[in-house]
Amino acid sequence: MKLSGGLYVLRETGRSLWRNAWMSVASISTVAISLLVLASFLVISINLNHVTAVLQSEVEVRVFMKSGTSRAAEMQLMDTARHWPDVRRVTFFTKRQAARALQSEFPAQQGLFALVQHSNPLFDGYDVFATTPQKIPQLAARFRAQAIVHNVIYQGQVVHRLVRLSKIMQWTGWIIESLLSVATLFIIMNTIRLAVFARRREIHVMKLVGATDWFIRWPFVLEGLVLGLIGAALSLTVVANGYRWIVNEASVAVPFWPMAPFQQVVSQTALFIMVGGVLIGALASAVAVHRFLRV
Amino acid sequence: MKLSGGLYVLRETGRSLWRNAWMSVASISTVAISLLVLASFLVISINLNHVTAVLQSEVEVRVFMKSGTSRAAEMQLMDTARHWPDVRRVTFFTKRQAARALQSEFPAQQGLFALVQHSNPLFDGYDVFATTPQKIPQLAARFRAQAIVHNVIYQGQVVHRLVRLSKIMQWTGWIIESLLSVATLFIIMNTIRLAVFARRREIHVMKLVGATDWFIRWPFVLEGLVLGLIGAALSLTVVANGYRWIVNEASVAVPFWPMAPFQQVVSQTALFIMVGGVLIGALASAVAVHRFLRV
Amino acid sequence: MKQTIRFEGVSKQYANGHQGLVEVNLEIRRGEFVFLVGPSGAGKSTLVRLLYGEERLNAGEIYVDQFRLRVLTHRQMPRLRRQLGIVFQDGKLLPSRTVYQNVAFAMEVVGASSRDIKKRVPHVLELVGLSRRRDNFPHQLSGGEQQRVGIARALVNRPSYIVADEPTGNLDPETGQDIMKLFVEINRIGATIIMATHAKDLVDRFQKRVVAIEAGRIVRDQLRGAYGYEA
Amino acid sequence: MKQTIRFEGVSKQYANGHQGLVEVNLEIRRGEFVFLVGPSGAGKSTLVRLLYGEERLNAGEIYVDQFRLRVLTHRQMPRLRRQLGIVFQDGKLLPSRTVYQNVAFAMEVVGASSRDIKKRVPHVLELVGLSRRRDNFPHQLSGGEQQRVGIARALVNRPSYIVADEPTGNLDPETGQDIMKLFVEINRIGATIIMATHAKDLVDRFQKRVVAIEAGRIVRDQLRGAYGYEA
Ligand SMILES: Nc1ncnc2c1ncn2[C@@H]1O[C@H](COP(=O)(O)OP(=O)(O)OP(=O)(O)O)[C@@H](O)[C@H]1O
Ligand SMILES: Nc1ncnc2c1ncn2[C@@H]1O[C@H](COP(=O)(O)OP(=O)(O)OP(=O)(O)O)[C@@H](O)[C@H]1O
Ligand SMILES: [Mg+2]
Ligand SMILES: [Mg+2]
Repeated sequence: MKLSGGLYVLRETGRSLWRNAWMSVASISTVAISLLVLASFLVISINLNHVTAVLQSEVEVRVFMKSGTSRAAEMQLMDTARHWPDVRRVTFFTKRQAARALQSEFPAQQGLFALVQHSNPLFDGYDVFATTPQKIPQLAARFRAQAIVHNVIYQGQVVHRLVRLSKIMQWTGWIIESLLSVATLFIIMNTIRLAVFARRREIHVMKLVGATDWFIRWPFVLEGLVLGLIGAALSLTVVANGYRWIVNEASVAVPFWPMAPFQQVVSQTALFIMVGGVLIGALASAVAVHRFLRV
Repeated sequence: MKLSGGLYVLRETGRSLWRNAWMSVASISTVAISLLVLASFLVISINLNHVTAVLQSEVEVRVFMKSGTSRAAEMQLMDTARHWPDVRRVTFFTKRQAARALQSEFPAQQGLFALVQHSNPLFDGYDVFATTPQKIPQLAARFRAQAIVHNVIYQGQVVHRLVRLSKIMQWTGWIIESLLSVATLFIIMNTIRLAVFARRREIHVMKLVGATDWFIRWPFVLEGLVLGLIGAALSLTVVANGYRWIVNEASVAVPFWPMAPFQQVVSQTALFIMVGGVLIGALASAVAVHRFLRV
Repeated sequence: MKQTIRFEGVSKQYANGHQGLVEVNLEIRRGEFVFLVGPSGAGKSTLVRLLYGEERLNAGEIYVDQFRLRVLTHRQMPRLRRQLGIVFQDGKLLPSRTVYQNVAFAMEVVGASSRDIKKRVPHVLELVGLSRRRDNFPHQLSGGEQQRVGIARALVNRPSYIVADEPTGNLDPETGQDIMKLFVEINRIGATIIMATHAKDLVDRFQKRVVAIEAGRIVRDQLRGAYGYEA
Repeated sequence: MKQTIRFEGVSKQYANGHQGLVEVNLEIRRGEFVFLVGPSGAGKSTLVRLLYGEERLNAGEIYVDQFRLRVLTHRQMPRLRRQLGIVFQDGKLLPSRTVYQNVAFAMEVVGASSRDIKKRVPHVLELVGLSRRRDNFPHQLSGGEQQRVGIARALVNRPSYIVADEPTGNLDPETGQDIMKLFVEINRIGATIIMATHAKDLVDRFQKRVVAIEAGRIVRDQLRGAYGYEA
């Protein structure tokens, strides 16, 4: 296509968007709204993943040392364990710390309190955090095999549930996201098809005066692309500002809730939505025009 | 409108759907898809509410009796408390049961075990479940005021968080649902507007040969209604079958997860989606036609 | 009720500033047959479109029976249009309906009974020579056949006025004459007929009242006239 | 390359079974001027539509220069159509473009430079008498003006064939004659012209080759003929 051809396409696209302004607005708003829904759930889905990741990282394995083990031996094991593949973090606690923790969990148990104060029946130990909850059973076994370890406990049931739950949540997220993507695709396709349908006679006449298929198609494709682009940009603006607001509000209202960082969320969403919007718009136009070119 | 008028409208509607079959399919599928998205999130939102309700009902207040209180006095208070307004359930435990529970929570603590076996420092008491977590602080205070009560504990932080979280989840659910409703409304409106736009010349001609506004409008309104109805029925079929499948799968895969019952979910969703689809379809048509009646 | 059409100082300026009609005065009485002639772009269709309210006038007043077009409300418009049988210059057939349905539609609009419709439509199609095309769609018709569907639609409700804008442009001379004879017959039994046309031979032959328009003004109004002055 | 149009035993049956053309044989040589006449529904437009490939033929073969229409691929179609300047019976203007843009579009389609377009379009609009309407949209034009836009569009690329289907149906006799003279002039400088028409006066006056069609068959083919036998 020559330069003049390119200019023609650009000019035609602009004119056409303007001429069919009313239709352009209807199409763009539909594209924007469906992409907005898609983007919102992408944000939610990223956050779900983020939360499950954070939750998972909170599950701990408690390793208790045999009483009488020297502090040096305890420290040495800890230093070694730190470098085991599935270990994310190890924190040491003394039996006094363990006692205090127990007390604060049962503040009312005066008898227990006295007992623990008097002769502490608890042990020194580590809190070990695994990289992923799946690794916890192995990790527990590995600690149990150490000579100085008295006992290893972890909430097997909880871990099990958590792993399953987070998998379900991730899967649900992806499934919803995929279904939404398909839905968005359909809606945008249909919208552009209806818009092109309203102009079928125009296409027919173009063919009859000798226009080639691509000569007719290019402006439509570019128009679809622009519709997609504007729609995507609009929806992104809303989502980005909305998410910024939510992150700010959440940091005050539910400070303990881990929100996925703004930058990461918006950049991932932007990439997906912009590329998606533009591609769908252009493709949908091309497909829609196709029907009416057979003259 | 006379009977013949009604027949005319019905016949016209049928013919028009058939004549513009291609456009009808595009419109119906768009309506169906957007209602499908809406319905899916309604189902999710109903389930969120269900889960938070269940979670909330699991929060308990532990009431410990003064040691030496007679079993009869303990029982009497329990019977009274059962009828307090915010109490959902009260279960009694002896100090032996409390000790066993403690043991099972810290299975590794041999010293603790021995101690508790030997001279139980714990108390008899109740587990009290409130109707809503918000009532827990009041409830705790009321128990605390009783003469025979030694101490009342509840996980204040947890309750606080849970109340907040469940509120946030519910609100998020409703906000998403409302936004989705608006989005669906827009998409359906736009779709029907585009479909009507493609037939603007037809409307124009009808006016010129002397048709009244309502004569033109009725078939369009009925057509929009039928589009909405078919779209809603399609989306409901998918959602109902999908949810049945999910409920069945979930009962195996994650039996501990409380799913909202199929009947309730589907009937609520059906009501919302059918009424919404039909109303939106009819209204959107009426509005879309309006633009082209000013001749 | 006066059965007349009266233009009093009617001017029409289009949105782009073009002056479609300038100070037109014209009275057409019940039962008249009027040819509207003039060069392309003179304003014949403008006059016709004002009459049935597709365009609104800027100055003056048009009276059609009891209707005053300047003050006609949106709700009254259908009632006016049902007095008029209009043949549009560009046909304006409904593309998704068959010949039969296009004509029947005009009767459904006025609430005719389906018995009447079933009797009247075939009769009118017969009159314009389209009986064999009744189940075709407009795009399956020749130009002249489409034009005749438009004529049939205008006649079907037996309106008191027939307003035909270039109804024979796509017809061969013989068919054109048949249509003319049909109009003359309908005129004879009472309808008022206004026909914008370029068909010099028809105008010259039938010797009716001729109103000539040029550049939006009436330049001639002649009973038993011909297409041009020379005739 | 032979500059001819040749119909060899061409038949066309429409999807609904109607026989549009029956066994038509016709040869039109370079530089000829042919009137296509016949009653409404005879098959004139069918013949024209087969020529530019809007309808496909069922039997026989049509040759246009080097093109054989029966075997013409979808890709070759635009190249055929660019050889032909077509005036459609129903105008087929693009409603969302101005007069100027409608005509310019036909040049853009063939990849003309914008300098050529800027020079040629106003010239052609001048020829058909529409210079003052160049920025109007089709719906802002009178019937005759729309028809002339269609004519301008057909002429603008100086095609070797002009195929005009009823180009003067909405024109007053005088403007119609001006258009005829334009065609004659274009024919004189080399273009082949095929014009389907009902304009008896034009056919009779200009004394060109007349091909008469009736019910899909060629019933007369006469050099220097008249509209009817009687003439
Ligand atoms: N909507 C419009 N906006 C602007 N100008 C218009 C509009 N409609 C018509 N015109 C102009 O008004 C003039 C009269 O148009 P009209 O259609 O009445 O002519 P006419 O006498 O019917 O011509 P014809 O015989 O060609 O149909 C023309 O010059 C036309 O360009
Ligand atoms: N798409 C179609 N399907 C079925 N029949 C058709 C179709 N197009 C045209 N016809 C029929 O074929 C016959 C010839 O039509 P055509 O348009 O060629 O006539 P014409 O000679 O151009 O007439 P006119 O002078 O009225 O324009 C007509 O009777 C018409 O009804
Ligand atoms: Mg006119
Ligand atoms: Mg024809």
